[in-house]
Amino acid sequence: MKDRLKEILSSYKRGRGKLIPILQQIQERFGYLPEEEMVKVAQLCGVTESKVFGAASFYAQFRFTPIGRNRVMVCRGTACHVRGAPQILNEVKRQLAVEEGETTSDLEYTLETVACIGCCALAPCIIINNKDVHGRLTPKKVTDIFASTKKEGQDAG
Amino acid sequence: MPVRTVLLGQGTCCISAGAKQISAALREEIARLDLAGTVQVKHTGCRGFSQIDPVVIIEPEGLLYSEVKVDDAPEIARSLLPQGQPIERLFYRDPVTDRAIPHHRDITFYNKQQRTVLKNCGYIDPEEIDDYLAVGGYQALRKVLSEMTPEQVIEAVKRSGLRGLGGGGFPAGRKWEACRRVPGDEKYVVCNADEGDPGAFQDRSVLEGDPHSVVEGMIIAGYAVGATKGYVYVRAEYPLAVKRLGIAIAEARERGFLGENVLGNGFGFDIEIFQGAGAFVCGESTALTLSLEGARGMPKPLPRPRTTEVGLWGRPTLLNNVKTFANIRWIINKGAEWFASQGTEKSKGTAIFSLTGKITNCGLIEVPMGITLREIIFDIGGGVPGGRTFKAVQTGGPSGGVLPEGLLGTPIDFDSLTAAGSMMGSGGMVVVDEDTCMVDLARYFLDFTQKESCGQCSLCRLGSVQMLEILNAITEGNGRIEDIDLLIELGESVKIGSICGLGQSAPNPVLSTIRYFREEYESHILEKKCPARVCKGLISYIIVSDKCKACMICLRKCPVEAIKGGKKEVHVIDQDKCTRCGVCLSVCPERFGAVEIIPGREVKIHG
Amino acid sequence: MDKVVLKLDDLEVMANKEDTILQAALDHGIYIPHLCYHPDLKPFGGCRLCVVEIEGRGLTISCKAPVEEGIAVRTEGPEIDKMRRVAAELLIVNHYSECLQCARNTDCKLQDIAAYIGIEEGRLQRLKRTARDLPLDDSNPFFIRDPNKCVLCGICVRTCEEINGVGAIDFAFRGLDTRISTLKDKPIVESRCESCGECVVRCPVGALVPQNMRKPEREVKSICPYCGTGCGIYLGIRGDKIVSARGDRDSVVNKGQLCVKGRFSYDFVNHPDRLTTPLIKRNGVFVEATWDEALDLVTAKFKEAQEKYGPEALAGLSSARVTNEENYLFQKLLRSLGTNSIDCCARL
Amino acid sequence: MTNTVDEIAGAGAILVTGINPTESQPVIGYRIRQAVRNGAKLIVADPRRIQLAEIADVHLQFKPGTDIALFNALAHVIIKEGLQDQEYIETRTQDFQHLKKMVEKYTPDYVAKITGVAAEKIITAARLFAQADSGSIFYAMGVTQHTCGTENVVALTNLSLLTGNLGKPHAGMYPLRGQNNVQGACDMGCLPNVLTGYQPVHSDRDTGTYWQRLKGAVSRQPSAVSREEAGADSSVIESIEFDEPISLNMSVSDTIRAKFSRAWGVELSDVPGRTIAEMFHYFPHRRSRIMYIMGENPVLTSPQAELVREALEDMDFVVVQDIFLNETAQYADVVLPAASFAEKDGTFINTERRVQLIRRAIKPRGDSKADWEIIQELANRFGLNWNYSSAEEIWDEVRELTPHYFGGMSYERLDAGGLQWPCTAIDHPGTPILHKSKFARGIGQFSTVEYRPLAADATDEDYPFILTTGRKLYHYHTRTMTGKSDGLNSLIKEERMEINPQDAEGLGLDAEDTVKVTSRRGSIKSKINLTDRVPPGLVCMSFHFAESPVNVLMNPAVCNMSVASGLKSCGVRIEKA
Repeated sequence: MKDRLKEILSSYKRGRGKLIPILQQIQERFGYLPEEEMVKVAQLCGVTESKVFGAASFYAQFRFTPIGRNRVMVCRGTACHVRGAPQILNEVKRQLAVEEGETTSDLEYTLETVACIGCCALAPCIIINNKDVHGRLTPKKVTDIFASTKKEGQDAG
Repeated sequence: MPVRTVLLGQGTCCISAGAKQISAALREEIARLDLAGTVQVKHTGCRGFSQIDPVVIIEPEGLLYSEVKVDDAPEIARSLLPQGQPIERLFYRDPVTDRAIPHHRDITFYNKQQRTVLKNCGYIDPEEIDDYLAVGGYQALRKVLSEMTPEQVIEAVKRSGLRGLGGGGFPAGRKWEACRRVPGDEKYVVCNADEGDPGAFQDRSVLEGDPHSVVEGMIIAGYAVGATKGYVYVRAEYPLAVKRLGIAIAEARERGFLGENVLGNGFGFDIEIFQGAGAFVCGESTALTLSLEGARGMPKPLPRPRTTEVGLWGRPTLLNNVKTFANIRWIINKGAEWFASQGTEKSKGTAIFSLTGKITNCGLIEVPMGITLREIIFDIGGGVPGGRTFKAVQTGGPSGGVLPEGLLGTPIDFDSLTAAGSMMGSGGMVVVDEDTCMVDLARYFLDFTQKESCGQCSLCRLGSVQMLEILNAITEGNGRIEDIDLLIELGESVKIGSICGLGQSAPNPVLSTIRYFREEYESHILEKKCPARVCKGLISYIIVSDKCKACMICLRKCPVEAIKGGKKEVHVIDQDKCTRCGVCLSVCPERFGAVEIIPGREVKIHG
Repeated sequence: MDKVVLKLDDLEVMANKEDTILQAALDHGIYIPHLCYHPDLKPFGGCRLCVVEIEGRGLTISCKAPVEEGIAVRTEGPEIDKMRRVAAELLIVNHYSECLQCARNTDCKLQDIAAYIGIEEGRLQRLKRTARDLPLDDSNPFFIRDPNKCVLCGICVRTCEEINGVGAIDFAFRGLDTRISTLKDKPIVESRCESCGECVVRCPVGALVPQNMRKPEREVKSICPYCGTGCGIYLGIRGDKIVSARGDRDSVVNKGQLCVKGRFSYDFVNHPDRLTTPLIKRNGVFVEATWDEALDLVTAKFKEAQEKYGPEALAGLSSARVTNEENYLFQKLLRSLGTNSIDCCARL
Repeated sequence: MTNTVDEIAGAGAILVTGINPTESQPVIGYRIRQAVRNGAKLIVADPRRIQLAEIADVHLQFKPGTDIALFNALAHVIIKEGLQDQEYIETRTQDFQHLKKMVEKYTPDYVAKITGVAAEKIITAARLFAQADSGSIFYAMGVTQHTCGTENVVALTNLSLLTGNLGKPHAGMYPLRGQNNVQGACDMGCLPNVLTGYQPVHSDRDTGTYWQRLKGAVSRQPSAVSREEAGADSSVIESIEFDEPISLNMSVSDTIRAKFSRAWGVELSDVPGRTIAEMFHYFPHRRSRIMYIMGENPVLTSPQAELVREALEDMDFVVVQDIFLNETAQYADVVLPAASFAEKDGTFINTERRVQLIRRAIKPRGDSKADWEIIQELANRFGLNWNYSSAEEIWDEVRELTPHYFGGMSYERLDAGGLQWPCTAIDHPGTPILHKSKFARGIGQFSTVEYRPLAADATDEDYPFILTTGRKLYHYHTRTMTGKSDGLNSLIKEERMEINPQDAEGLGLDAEDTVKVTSRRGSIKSKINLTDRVPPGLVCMSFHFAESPVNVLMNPAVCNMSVASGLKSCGVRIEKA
């Protein structure tokens, strides 16, 4: 029994506990997880690179390719679904000409879906750049959103 | 002293609806009118009635203004002048009677509820510990530390009959006791706020609206089981909850509720926030601890020691849900007997649901255990809007099932819901009407679970995909009648054979829809029709010729040029070319409404 | 070692207290289908095939359930069979199906399971094929990774971690996308893989196979000729050539494990550069000679030098790579010829 | 090795120094990693960040050549904190007080300055090692192949004795052997001074011999254990537990010679023989005229290869017996084709003293023959009239003449699994752990070794880098075997000298550049590998590739005790080629 416990406890390298928070910080900074950074994290946390990648790729939050300047997340929560989220997602795809998880070639938009952003009363909704929620959408409204954001982007550029 | 308090909900949903801008405008107006001395604007968590957000409440009158816009701010400010009058046009209107209801206490959405956990959500400023203290906050902790032994605390929780509100419903007191009994000077208390269920947001609301109640519950739990360190595992997609919880923890530490010597009692406890990186399966206890340890959140197969014995870092760990911890202060303050007096024989206290979908009053509700589904949906929720017909209610999210109208008398408690083929789960409650296709709904949930499957065990990883593929085929019109039995066989095997609760419950949406809506499957397969007109492969868009004004809009917008016709020539959709993208329907001017969807694909005669 | 008695189907068996039900069953000749269990590794519990029923308690996976005194275990039954069949069928339709083209044909755990369960074509046809078409990784000169045949038993991952402590690979992604991966799914040679092949020998299916695999006709027990660890090996022989090597599981030294050299590097034995005949240098060029010519010349030269300079003129350098017997004879010869100038490279 | 490979996984603490087991003895590397997973504390003392350093509890990255100071500092901390095994010291050792006095000045702070290792790390390492239930020490060429190699080993032995780690399971000293039968070659008497089982062939009456110097070392630091661990050459008889210890006096060697003379039917010489270094580098006047080289490639493995080539060219006659026409064979007059390990029967002795059988799997290629058959044919041409018909017959003769080591090891027993010497009788189980109850001399002796700054081949303005050598996983020795594997060659195609990116930048080097590495003795070319596994100022190469024969650069200065060459480090200059 003592041996078993010893084995269980010793299999933990506690540096690993900071792995996910560190990856979150890296992603915060780079928008994605660059390979060199993952190698560094592995050394820092005392795990192998494959473990870092294995953990990172498990979680929906992490990305391995650079992200667009605007992050569009379409909610695929249940309330959104029954109120027409699939059509919304299709419309966004068509507007941006990318599939889920992809980034437009001009690096302007990255399209993602999210399990639920908890704005079920506003269903169906999308959230842009983690702050602008657009709710009670119709495909028509989606067109308007991107027409205006695209324009803003051009103005800014 | 301020004479009036303006309560402004600032939950994620409220902010999404524009609450921040309203607050700024309102404050500006109040300052302009020199009311700052008599009117206090207070930011609170969400009051739960998301449907009518943003909401402004004026106390002490208890006036409620619904769906407020920024432009309403000056008028609201003026109404607060001594000579001001309530603004009738902003009153909530009962959707059934269309009567204006000035006071929030009179709104049916609220008055059928029994709010314990949510009691202070929407009434106190979650970023001000003094607000919490003013409503009796941390009294339970003081009482526990000064009057009770850990065993007495556990005894109280046991007697209260509180069951884990994360979905499993395991008696909380027994879990605490088990964790206390395991020897070891290093133990952990973990609060599970990884609310990954699409369609549930009660944990978020509690953390945004009353974070101290969770912190207090965790500290008491730490004292009871002998832990010195707590973690809150909260979804990174909940930035506001993370922020408010962070403030609460810092404030609690400042006031001596957390730290090496809690309230000078010699008991040490501290809490750290861990942001989950997005994996539904991490709601499972072993997956969650692995995730905290920086690993893939792959649940550990049974047989294995319980988390209360071998948990985080191999140490005894008490893992409870946000709502479970939030209930603790009430049990301590009001007594286990008070708590046990609520609810049913086996399910005590209250249940919280995120009531959404095709429902008039969308929002977060807290109801006593034992209330029926019908009361929730029709009394609190106001029924299905738009004159549509209620079809089913889905509870428990991807792990739960659907219940048809015939089961609306089912009382809400852990066991009744499970017996009916659904479950309490994390508290999602999605109402669907005749426009919702049950096959598509099952497909939707499976699509979710197969994406969220950790990939570890063959049955969940491959079985859920297999079932999804079959459902895809059915919704595309390629189903075979034997597929229904195959779905049942696969579903039952996945249920028996999967490692964790996610896998074991993944087939529930399919099995329960087959159980109660088998005829919908059959019409998809045999008649090649989607009665709810949802499944693209089994519907047709048509232009009703006597409504069509031949305006050419749909004809021009159709991406595949499937619409024939011309100026003054009624438009017709070529069904062979049509991809059923729905553009024609969305562009057809509302006043014409000429485009319709009909079930089935054998519609060429309409041409 | 403490023993317990339990019932396995109708058989009463005695098992070590530490054993799992699966180990006890296998030890007693009762086959319970399994893919992700390996005796060298900690149980994983992912394949779900080894499910059994403990009477009065319900279903459990036998690779993780410890034996207990007096329990009665059923390895078959309606519920077990149904679930196990579904699990196996799901794995099969997710697996590359051309068995004859697979290096592991007839030596495959998935085939064993299919045979045990008895696959019905009609049942399989009801299911959608979910097998994928992902690129192979043949970057390593010694083995090929084929993700399309992988059953995600995790044996390779655990081997790399538990046996070798290398951790070059891990599970990555999730759901149907789950696969065994290096950092960012790069070719295995670009990882920290040490090419030891321990995962290759443990892979239950054809997802990890040696490059140019040839099955040996017979095996000969020997010792690895490389470093001083002295690992026990079995050389696989086909005709007169070494075609494979595997670790000797009975060796207390290596317990079946080997490194890249010991497992994969026997090309030198059959290499065309091997010396096959004595050579005599004539006018600065080596010329092939008979043994008699060569040995006579050596004898003559030794004698000549001994006469000219005395026995001390001769010195010998012996080898850290030949056998004890040969080293012994070497020094015996030199000492018999009157010199003690013998050394080896122990210090190099 | 005092203990077994099998015990490693259960060690409480492991000190690894001067060896890179994950590359040079990979299976032992697995065991060390396994031990760490089982909870062992791992201390790596190495100037390079070797792979094991990544999973180590402490990595003591000391400056090359400062090993003794570091080891003495560990002893200092252990004694200062009272962590030594007092009972063991009292019952099984002597001269503890001398050691205590000697290490007094090696305070962590003082040694930190010498070694560049932070004082706290030294303290942590000492505590981890001393507080564990059992502690084992792994070392090899990185410790012994120094001009002060034997002293390094003595310093390590002191640590082992201090902590009571000699003679018990999961502890002990693990000098790891690089080649499959180094141990056997030494045990079989392929050393100038001893016959099988280290039986002295002559006394030390002559001065200036290898044996004499070894004895000198023995008398200066008379720790029985340390001498045995210093390498096979110093594994003198007395260090091992025999039923009847053989003492080292003149009459004994006479008796032994007489025994062998009788058995072999020839008169044996008592003239001291030459060591390998003497054969090639020193005492040119004592050089042999005829060399018989079996299965060796000294042109690549000896330091200062130029001298070796010169010596070989200077010989009257050179015979090379090998499986390949290697670099040394180019200097031969006659080359004899030998059979490989797979083509013959016989025994090897591994690093843990285990005698194991190899078996003929295929027939010899072409006309090649097993080495023993060639030697026998040669012997018979000298009229020695040998008549062995199998390897087993030869082995039985070894057993008969070496009963204190191999007496009990019949082929029959070996066939069932290897046995560890000493195994004196047919019912003797072999000896997994040495020094279990007592040392050969009865008592373990602490010895004092002082740190001396490296004088022989220090860095200076002209030679600002320290070059050290190491092995690579994918190759073995001079690649006579591994070089024939396309697979291994594709994994590592060429030598790449490890250099810190900072240094490379200072020298203006790019990743694909070739450099010229020059020491005080010569220069070679190599590609580079930019890596922070080596600290700035240190570069590392392997001796696997004939194209980059690193030993050309090395200093043949020998350790004055064990005559191992100083192959491990020297000062070099690096330029872009």
